[in-house]
Amino acid sequence: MIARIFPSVPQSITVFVFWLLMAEDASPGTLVLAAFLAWLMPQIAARLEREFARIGEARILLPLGAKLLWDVVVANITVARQVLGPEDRLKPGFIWIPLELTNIHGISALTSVITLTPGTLTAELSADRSHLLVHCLHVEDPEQMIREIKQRYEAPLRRVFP
Amino acid sequence: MEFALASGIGVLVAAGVYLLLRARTFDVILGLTLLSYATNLLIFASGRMVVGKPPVLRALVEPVRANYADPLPQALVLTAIVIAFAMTAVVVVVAMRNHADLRSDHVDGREPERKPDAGPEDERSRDA
Amino acid sequence: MIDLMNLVISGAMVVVGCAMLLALWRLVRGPTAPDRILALDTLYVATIAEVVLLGMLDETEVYFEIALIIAMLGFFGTVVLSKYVIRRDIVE
Amino acid sequence: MQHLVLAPIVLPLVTGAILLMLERRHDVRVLRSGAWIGLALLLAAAVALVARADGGGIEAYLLGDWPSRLGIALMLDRLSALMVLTTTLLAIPALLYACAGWDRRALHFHALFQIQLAGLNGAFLTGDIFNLFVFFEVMLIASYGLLLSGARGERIAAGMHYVVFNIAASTLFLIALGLLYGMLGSLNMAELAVRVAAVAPEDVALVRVTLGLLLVVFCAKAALLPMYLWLPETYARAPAAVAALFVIMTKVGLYALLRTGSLWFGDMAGPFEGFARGPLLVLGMATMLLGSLGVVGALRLRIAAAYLVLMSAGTLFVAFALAQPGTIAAGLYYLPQSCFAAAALFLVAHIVQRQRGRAGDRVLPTGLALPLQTGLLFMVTALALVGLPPLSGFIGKFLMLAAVPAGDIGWVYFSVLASSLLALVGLSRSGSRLFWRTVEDQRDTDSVDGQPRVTRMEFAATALLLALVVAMSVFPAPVLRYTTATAEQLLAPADYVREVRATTPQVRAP
Amino acid sequence: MRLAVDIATLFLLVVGCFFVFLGSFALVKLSSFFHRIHGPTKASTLGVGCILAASVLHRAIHGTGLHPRELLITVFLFLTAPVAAHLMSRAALSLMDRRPEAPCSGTEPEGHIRDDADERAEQQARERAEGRDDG
Amino acid sequence: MLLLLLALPFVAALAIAMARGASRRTVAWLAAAAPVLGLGMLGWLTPAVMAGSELREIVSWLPQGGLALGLHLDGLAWMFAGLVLGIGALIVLYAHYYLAEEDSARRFFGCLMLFMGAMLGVVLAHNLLVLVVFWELTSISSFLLIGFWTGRQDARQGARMALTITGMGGLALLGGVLLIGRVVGSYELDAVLAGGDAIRASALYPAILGLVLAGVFTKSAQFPLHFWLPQAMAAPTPVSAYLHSATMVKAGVFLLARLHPALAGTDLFFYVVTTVGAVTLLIGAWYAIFQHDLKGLLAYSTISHLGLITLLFGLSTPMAVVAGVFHILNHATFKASLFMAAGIIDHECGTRDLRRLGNLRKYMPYTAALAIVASLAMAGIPLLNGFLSKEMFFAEALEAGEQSAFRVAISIAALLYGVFGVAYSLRFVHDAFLGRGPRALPVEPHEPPVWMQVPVAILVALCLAVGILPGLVIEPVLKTAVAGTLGEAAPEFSLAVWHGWNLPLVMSIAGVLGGLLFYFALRRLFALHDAMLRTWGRHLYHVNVEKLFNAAWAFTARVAAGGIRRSLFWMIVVVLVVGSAPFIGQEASLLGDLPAPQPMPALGWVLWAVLVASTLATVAWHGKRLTALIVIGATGLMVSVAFAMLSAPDLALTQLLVEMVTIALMMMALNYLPKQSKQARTPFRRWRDALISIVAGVGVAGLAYAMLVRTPDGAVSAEMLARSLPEAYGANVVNVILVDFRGFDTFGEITVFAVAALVVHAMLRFARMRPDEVMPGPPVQLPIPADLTQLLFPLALTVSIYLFLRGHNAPGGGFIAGLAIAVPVLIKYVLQGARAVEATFGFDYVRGISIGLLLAAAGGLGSLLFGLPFLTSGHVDLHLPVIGSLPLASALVFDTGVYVVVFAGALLILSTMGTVRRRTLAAEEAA
Repeated sequence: MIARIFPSVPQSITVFVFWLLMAEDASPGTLVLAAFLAWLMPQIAARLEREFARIGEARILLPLGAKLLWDVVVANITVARQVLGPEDRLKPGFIWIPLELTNIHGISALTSVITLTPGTLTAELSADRSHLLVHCLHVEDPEQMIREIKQRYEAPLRRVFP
Repeated sequence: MEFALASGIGVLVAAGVYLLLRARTFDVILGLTLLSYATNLLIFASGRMVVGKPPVLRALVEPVRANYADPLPQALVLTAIVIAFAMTAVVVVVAMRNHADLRSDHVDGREPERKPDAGPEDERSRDA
Repeated sequence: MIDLMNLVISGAMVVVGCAMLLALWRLVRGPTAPDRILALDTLYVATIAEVVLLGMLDETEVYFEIALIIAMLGFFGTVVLSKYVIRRDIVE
Repeated sequence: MQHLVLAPIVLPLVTGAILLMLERRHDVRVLRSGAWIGLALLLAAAVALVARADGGGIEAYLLGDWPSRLGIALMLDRLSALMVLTTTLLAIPALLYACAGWDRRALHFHALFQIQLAGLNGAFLTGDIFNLFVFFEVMLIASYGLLLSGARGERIAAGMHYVVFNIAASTLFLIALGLLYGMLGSLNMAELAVRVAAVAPEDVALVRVTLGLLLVVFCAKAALLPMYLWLPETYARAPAAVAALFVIMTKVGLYALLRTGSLWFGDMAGPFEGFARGPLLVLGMATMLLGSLGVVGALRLRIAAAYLVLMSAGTLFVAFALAQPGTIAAGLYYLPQSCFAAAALFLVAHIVQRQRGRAGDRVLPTGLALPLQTGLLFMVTALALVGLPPLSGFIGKFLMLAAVPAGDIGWVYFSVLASSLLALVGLSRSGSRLFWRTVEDQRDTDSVDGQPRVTRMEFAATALLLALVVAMSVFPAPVLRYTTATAEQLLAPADYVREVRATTPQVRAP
Repeated sequence: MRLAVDIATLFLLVVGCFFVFLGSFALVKLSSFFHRIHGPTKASTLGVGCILAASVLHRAIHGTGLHPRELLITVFLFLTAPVAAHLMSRAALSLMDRRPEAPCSGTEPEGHIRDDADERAEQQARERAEGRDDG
Repeated sequence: MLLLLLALPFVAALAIAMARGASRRTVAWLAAAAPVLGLGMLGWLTPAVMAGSELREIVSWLPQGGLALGLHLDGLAWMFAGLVLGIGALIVLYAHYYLAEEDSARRFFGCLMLFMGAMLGVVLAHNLLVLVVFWELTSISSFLLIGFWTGRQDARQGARMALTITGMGGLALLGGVLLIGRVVGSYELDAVLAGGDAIRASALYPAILGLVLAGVFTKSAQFPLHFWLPQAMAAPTPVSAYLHSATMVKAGVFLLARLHPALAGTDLFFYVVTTVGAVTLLIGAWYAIFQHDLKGLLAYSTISHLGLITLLFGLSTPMAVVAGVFHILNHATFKASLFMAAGIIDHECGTRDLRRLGNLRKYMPYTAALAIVASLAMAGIPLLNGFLSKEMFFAEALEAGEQSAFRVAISIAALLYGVFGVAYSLRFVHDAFLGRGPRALPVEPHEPPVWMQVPVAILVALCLAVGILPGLVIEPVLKTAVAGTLGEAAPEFSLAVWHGWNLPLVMSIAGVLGGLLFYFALRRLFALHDAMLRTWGRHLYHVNVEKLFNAAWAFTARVAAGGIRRSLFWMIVVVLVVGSAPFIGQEASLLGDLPAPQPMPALGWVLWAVLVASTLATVAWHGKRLTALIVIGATGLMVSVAFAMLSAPDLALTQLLVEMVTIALMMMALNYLPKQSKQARTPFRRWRDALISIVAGVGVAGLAYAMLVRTPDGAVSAEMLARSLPEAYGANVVNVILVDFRGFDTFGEITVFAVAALVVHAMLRFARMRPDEVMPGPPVQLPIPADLTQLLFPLALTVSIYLFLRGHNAPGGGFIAGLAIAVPVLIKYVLQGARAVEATFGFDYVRGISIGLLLAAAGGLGSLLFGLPFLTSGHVDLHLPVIGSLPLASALVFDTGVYVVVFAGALLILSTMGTVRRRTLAAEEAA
């Protein structure tokens, strides 16, 4: 029943918050409208989605986000150095990373995270969704890199998207 | 600033006209697109150039021309943009069909090497 | 302070403008289609920055929607163009 | 009934929208009856409008209850009412003809048809120059639809030409409008008339360019030499019913020319009085001659019909460019009848095309003799178009020639008479080849197998058009009285301006 | 307080511009597509994020109050930028002569990316011409 | 009465046309009824006419234009009407027997009645315009009659030639009549005839004369436009007899007689008409002699006689006019009978070639006798009617003009005419009825049915009666006719066979003798004739007409060739001309006094640079289409940002959205177009185009600059700003303009948008097309971006609703919101595939468009309920318990309509385009 009215609770919450943020107003009218939209939008979306994301351990998200933010800053400094430095010192290359994540939401989250972090960029997901192709701007040791990604990001993500 | 806008419009017009006179449908479409940018800017320019005074009324700012940009040309441009889009959609589809039906993406539906039509001798018998 | 702030904002606009010109250079130079798509994407991002700066300078909020839409469309454009390069048929 | 002015625009639009909805039911009868109800109401409205306009007053209908300088005003005067009625009368046979089968082969036909009518009527009724542009576009885009829906092959190529050319012209229209607003600061045509007259001397040249560009657009839509190249192929390739309706489209450009000319270049226009009349006159005559030459050279009847449209446009250019009360009245008399006759010719051509089978409407000798009724229809049409007596084409041309000012007699007489002669030569040739059995034996080109039969409804549609022509020939006096009054109204733009300015909103502050 | 916020704003602005510029600079400076793409996807995104943050701060002090909705754009950008980069690299991959083979580990050299509009069409034209010769 | 008379033939024509399935006899009776009844009516009116009173009937037609169906019956009209009806009746009788079984009697008699009516109209017309009307009707109906045997090429050609030449004359006549009307101020014959002096004094007189004479000469087959008449002999013989001897060709000289008081009396008239008449007279006669075709001979002799009549009218003395009118009558009688005789010969012998005929008196003695008498009348032998008028002609010729040289020339012409006339009459008589022969006839000649001879006999009897007893038979008629022609200037005269020995009689005798000699010298003269000009008029006509058709075709084809590009080229050229013309001579006014331009912010330069560079790059790369598309995206972006910078946020938003949707659309199209443009190797064209486009660019830039530096004054928008908030309750003035001030524009605009979507749908719904290049493999999966949209899609929808609701007070509004909702849905299409989206989305776009339009219309029409005009906005503040105040403007309904139309339209376009391939594949599988 709840699922019928709110096909995806996270989505409803997102829309609700999103609307309040956009409208910059918390008057009763806005709240009612926001609630209405929070009901309506997932309804529309539900017609187009086969399955909605289910979130496992949501509380991990916060530390993960903080870690990610830091990584992003670091990544940018790294990239700045690499860009400004001489290009021939780089050792670029592609790496296939085997995945343990099976949830597509998790995979996409991982993809984004990899792209946002230093010197790596996901280029392709293999057809069976078991490997990610990652381009690295500078890679000394591929194995090390794979390990680091799996441990640093994939593991927590597997808990979020079981 | 006036010069920049005017010259920008001029460049768009020149490029648009040049592409409009090409023989391929796609080039013509590009030309029309550029021309529509130019016209939009030109109509917009008829309200003169005002930086930083969008015609969205704000409290305490008196609604007179000195405080806001001219809203009317903006409304006209909006209409023009929409109409130009509609026209582009149609012309794009016509170009597709043109190519599909006549196997040529020449604007006239056929390559110019061929004569436009059979000569009058073929069509007319000796009966004057 | 306001003057300094405005000066910095103006300066920032110049810098971001240079970024746009650089992106333009790549856009025109190519050489490959993905390069151009990337350049266009970058141009969009830089434009968002430019618009936001403009909003700061003019102290108005009307540019928010523009920035939002540019962000949305920058992504959309990239999706469509990349899909075209990959498949030719953007809706399959 | 102050809202009556609105009816010719909103009525077909709403009908079109409803028809679009009804398409789901996949029942062509429902669609047709809907279309006919809409058209009947439109006809009633058009007749009522003419009756009202004939009262002599000029009416401004303030949309949104805004004063005309702020909002958009619909204007009802004799000219607009006449044009609306002409459109409606033309639409009836066109729809009748289409209902014989084409409407089932062209997707969205009925909706597009109604919207085309709305666009045409809107262009005739609006008193705002930008709104005129919008309705031009409504009309054009619907015409693209009518031309291209269900189209294949060559028709698409012709459509390409038409579409691209018109988009280019519309672009020019917009450029001119931008400059116009930038220079004069208003969009209301009456308001502009006042402002045009008061242009500062140093701006005159610039405003001349602006208005000149505007006129170029109108001339391009009305197919004035040398911008007529889009017309023959388009009209010759369009589906017959659509081509019949298209005949009014060139007249929209002429209408706009007449309207703006009377308001902006009339006797209150100061530095712009008589602007561009000379070139228009010369080009009009050239168009006329070239059109008639096209009729002579045409290899197909429909091409000939298209060139005849061109020729009548040229005639109207001349009539309007002379700007005498008599010539304008004559032109306005000539306009509807030439529409009806040209439309009839397109329909006849289509009938011929099917009755002659593989030879189509090409002017080839064949071993087929066409039925007498087709021949009669053709003959009456041709007479009306060429301007031979006793039909209305003759009356129109005669009235125009009689009113030509003394200084212009030579060339105008020559061009009108010579073009009529050329058209006569061309049509007599096509007619004798098409309708008479010209070779004794049947050829393989004469097979009529596989051609849809010409139905009674199609004949009726054509006959209806011709009945209109004949009616205009037999009772020209009331029509001419009306058009003469129209011409007088047009030549007194001050009244128009005064009327527009005097109309105040109902509840808002003026 | 105002001063602190202003300084923060200025700092964010400077950093933001720097990164935005850096992203574009990378685009120009680096030699191949897969090198260039690293610049804009990371640096430009962060740069715009900084500028937006600066804008929020600036408004909070000098404008009409706190408008956190501008951060929505940042969020939006951070969500879309990596996916856009992913798509672009896929596009580039699909044009590569020697694509990385099926999943395996280890590095692979980068191949040459064809110019889509140009080379593929030419190649096809060539193929068509040859086909016609055969027929 | 006159109206009834005029209506008779038309009624008959109508009756015949309606009488489907009637027997030939019925049709003939119907056709005969008209002239017979008409003659009866005419007879009834005769006493009045003879008494000199003039009947007149006027039916109002177009009073403002001076066009009234005015009819009158004076002497001249009476005579001609009698001619038309009388001979008409005989012709009907004759034709009934003449027509073959397979000929459609209905068609023939229908056209004949039409012609008869037209001819009656010409003679009865009192209004010159009405005369022109019927004049052209005779041309048209004669076209139908000449071309009666449609299968014969010569018939068709002859018909067309006749129509062309006489139609030309008719148009010229129209011009002339209009000019007369201009001078006199009326088209009524009274006024025109009374205004003769004014006409002759007018500066337009030469033009009037030229135009009217052009009409006269073409109709009456005068040199050099005579050649159509022999060609028209391809008509059935009754037609030739009726039209080309008795009536239609006489219309020309009738008009000459009619307008004689108004036009004649000047040297110009005299010399032109007499010269043309004389030349025609001789040439016609000369050619007549050498014709081998019986009807050809008669045709040329007719030309000659018409020349004679013209000459007589040219001489302009009262007696010459009398002679002219008299000869009209005479010629009609004998020539009609001769034609009918020729028809009988043709009918019974199967040929009309004089070289094969001969000695027919043996086979058809009665016909021979009649024909011989008639031809003697033609030759002007005494005791026959031809003699009388010929005598009169000789007498007038001897006194012609003031200059003796001219008089001598005319007299010699007259004498030669006498000689030639006798010669061709002899040739007719001798070669057909006397001498040896006939040779190689397809059938054995015999007498025709007696009813075919009766008309001939009647006419021949008339010839004799007039010739023997002129005073009794014809004088009253002639006097009446002349009185109608000349009015008070009519001379007193009396007709008699014997005038005593005088010069004309000598000339007659000389003529007869000369003719005999001439005829017997004929064999030698054939060579001379051949050496002379061939029938060059016809030849010239053919060459010219053929040339005209080809030239017209070639010209139009050549002008129209080049298609779109030439169209556009010309338009641009016209624009350049129009744009530059006003500045010629006053270049300074373009810029005027320049105020200082505004300073340029740095951002402006960046935008400018990117805009210009990307535009030029688009041009440079236009051959590589994907590249061009990507690059043009940057141009669009810059235009949007320029809008944003120049205080137009709504524009920036719209431009951006539209830009994006356009690019998507073009990408879809590109899939079905070649990926590269073939570059034509036409450097000239490229340079020319480049030059024009640069001129155009500079021109527009100049105009824009000139406009920008002028300070605006009095724009209406100031008032809009002031009234937007208090009266339209919107802070975003642009949106207020869109939905309120100028809501009607928006109404039109969404209609355009909706129709564009419908057009796309209509064009692609059933189109089968394949892309040039199909990527191998199944549809590609893009799971990661697809997954992202799960998060973004509802947010994007929310953004759209936000933009919509905020529109009235902040940038946004129905249109922008509508596109903003289309974009995320399109992303769904791209990433999940059309099948997935359409299968689940369940939204009929076409119906959506319809609903949207109706909503918008309803929003506008709502105000009508309150008696206010369309689109008048209303505004209420709803106070709800919990929610608080809810401002509702009726413009919101309208804007909702916009929203729905735009959303549905955009998606209809995109989904139709995106799914072409799928539909094609499905259709191919089904097939």
